Amino acid sequence: MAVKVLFLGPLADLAGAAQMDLPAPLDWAGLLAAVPAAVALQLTEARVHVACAGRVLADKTELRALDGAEIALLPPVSGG
Amino acid sequence: MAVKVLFLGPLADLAGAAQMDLPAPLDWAGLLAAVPAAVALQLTEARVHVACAGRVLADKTELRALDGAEIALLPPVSGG
Amino acid sequence: MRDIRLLPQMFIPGTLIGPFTQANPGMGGVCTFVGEVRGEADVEALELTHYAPLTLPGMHELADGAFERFELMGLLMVHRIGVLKVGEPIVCVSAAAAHRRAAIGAVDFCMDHLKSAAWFWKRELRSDGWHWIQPRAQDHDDLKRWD
Amino acid sequence: MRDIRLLPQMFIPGTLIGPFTQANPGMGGVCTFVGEVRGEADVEALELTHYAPLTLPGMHELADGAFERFELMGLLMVHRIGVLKVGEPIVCVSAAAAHRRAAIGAVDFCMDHLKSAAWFWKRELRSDGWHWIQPRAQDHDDLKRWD
Repeated sequence: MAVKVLFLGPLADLAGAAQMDLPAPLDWAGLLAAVPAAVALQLTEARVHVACAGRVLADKTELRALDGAEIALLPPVSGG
Repeated sequence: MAVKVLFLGPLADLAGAAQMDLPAPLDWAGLLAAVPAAVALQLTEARVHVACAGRVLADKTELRALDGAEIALLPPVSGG
Repeated sequence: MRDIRLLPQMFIPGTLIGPFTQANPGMGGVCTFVGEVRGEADVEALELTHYAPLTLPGMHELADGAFERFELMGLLMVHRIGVLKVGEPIVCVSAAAAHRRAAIGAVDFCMDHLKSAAWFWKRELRSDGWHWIQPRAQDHDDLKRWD
Repeated sequence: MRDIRLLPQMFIPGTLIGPFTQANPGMGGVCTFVGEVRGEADVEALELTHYAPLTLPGMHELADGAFERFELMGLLMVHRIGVLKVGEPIVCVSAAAAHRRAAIGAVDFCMDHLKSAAWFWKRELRSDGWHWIQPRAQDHDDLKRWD
């Protein structure tokens, strides 16, 4: 199995896709290495969050995604 | 002709009537002397206002009502 | 669009708010407050009296103040007079604006002033007769927020 | 009464607010905010995307926060997702309470959080294609009012 990575909002444009599958297990370094470079650059910004298995990580660098997990990359939400 | 005096809200209960006619011209002292004593007592309170000819008086003791004028005695409005 | 009214009869807020919203195309949002006669124990009816030469002109002055203070596209301000049953709407204020904070702020502002600075006197009918409703200190504190 | 929804289709706020108001008998008032797609020059449509595992649970947490902070009898919170045309409602928040300040405050609170702390991403279609809408500094300032 794999880890499903979802690119939300404008990150999907940067990634050129809405999602990609990566081999499990996946940690922060593995994620940064595997996503397109433009997305990796965004991920290093504090205002971009990461959710794993339906929960936003307080510290995204602690990411540990196992087989079958879904990771969502969450850029800042749009204004009103 | 006369000056019409209207008792608004709870002042109508105190006056025993919704309105009374008083001889013109009418000033503050004349008003206090002519209305029922219970109403006169209320009128001396700062929170009771007086309108004459459709305008609330900034200083009710300056009242000068001429023939045909309408005076409204305005107790505090009710809360929400 | 500006619509300020005293209504002697029962009204259905939705029938006012729908056309009001339609009359302000291009707006970002509309905030509405509807106040109803609260179903408190023993209260059968509420009567609102007013003083015609002051009450409606006072509501128009209040609307002027709201348009000065907030960037509004429209303001609807409707207040009942007469005898109301429990659950009937007493007041409806609706503000349309390009930005939500202006719309919400204008409704808050108008409601505080209608509750403690508009010329309405209320009494409620309980099983032992009519009782005048006194001013509330809370309403005057609310009003001071806008000084 | 608590009614929290994400809607993929056009909705008419009045059809939600009427039943919501009826479902909260005895309340003193209801405050409602409806946000619409603003008719700005050149904007043809707005698309809202969300992340299902977070967005609706986040709205429920927001409702929990509103019930903790304000004395509410009911809260309706409805947000559109999908493609919207100019003039269509995006969001409707309605709060019923015994006292007006709680109802108005709850709507203000929920709207500030929905605008800058809920998981929605928006892009607008202009004649030259789709454009993502960026975060606004003003929204973050608005949110800080509740800290």
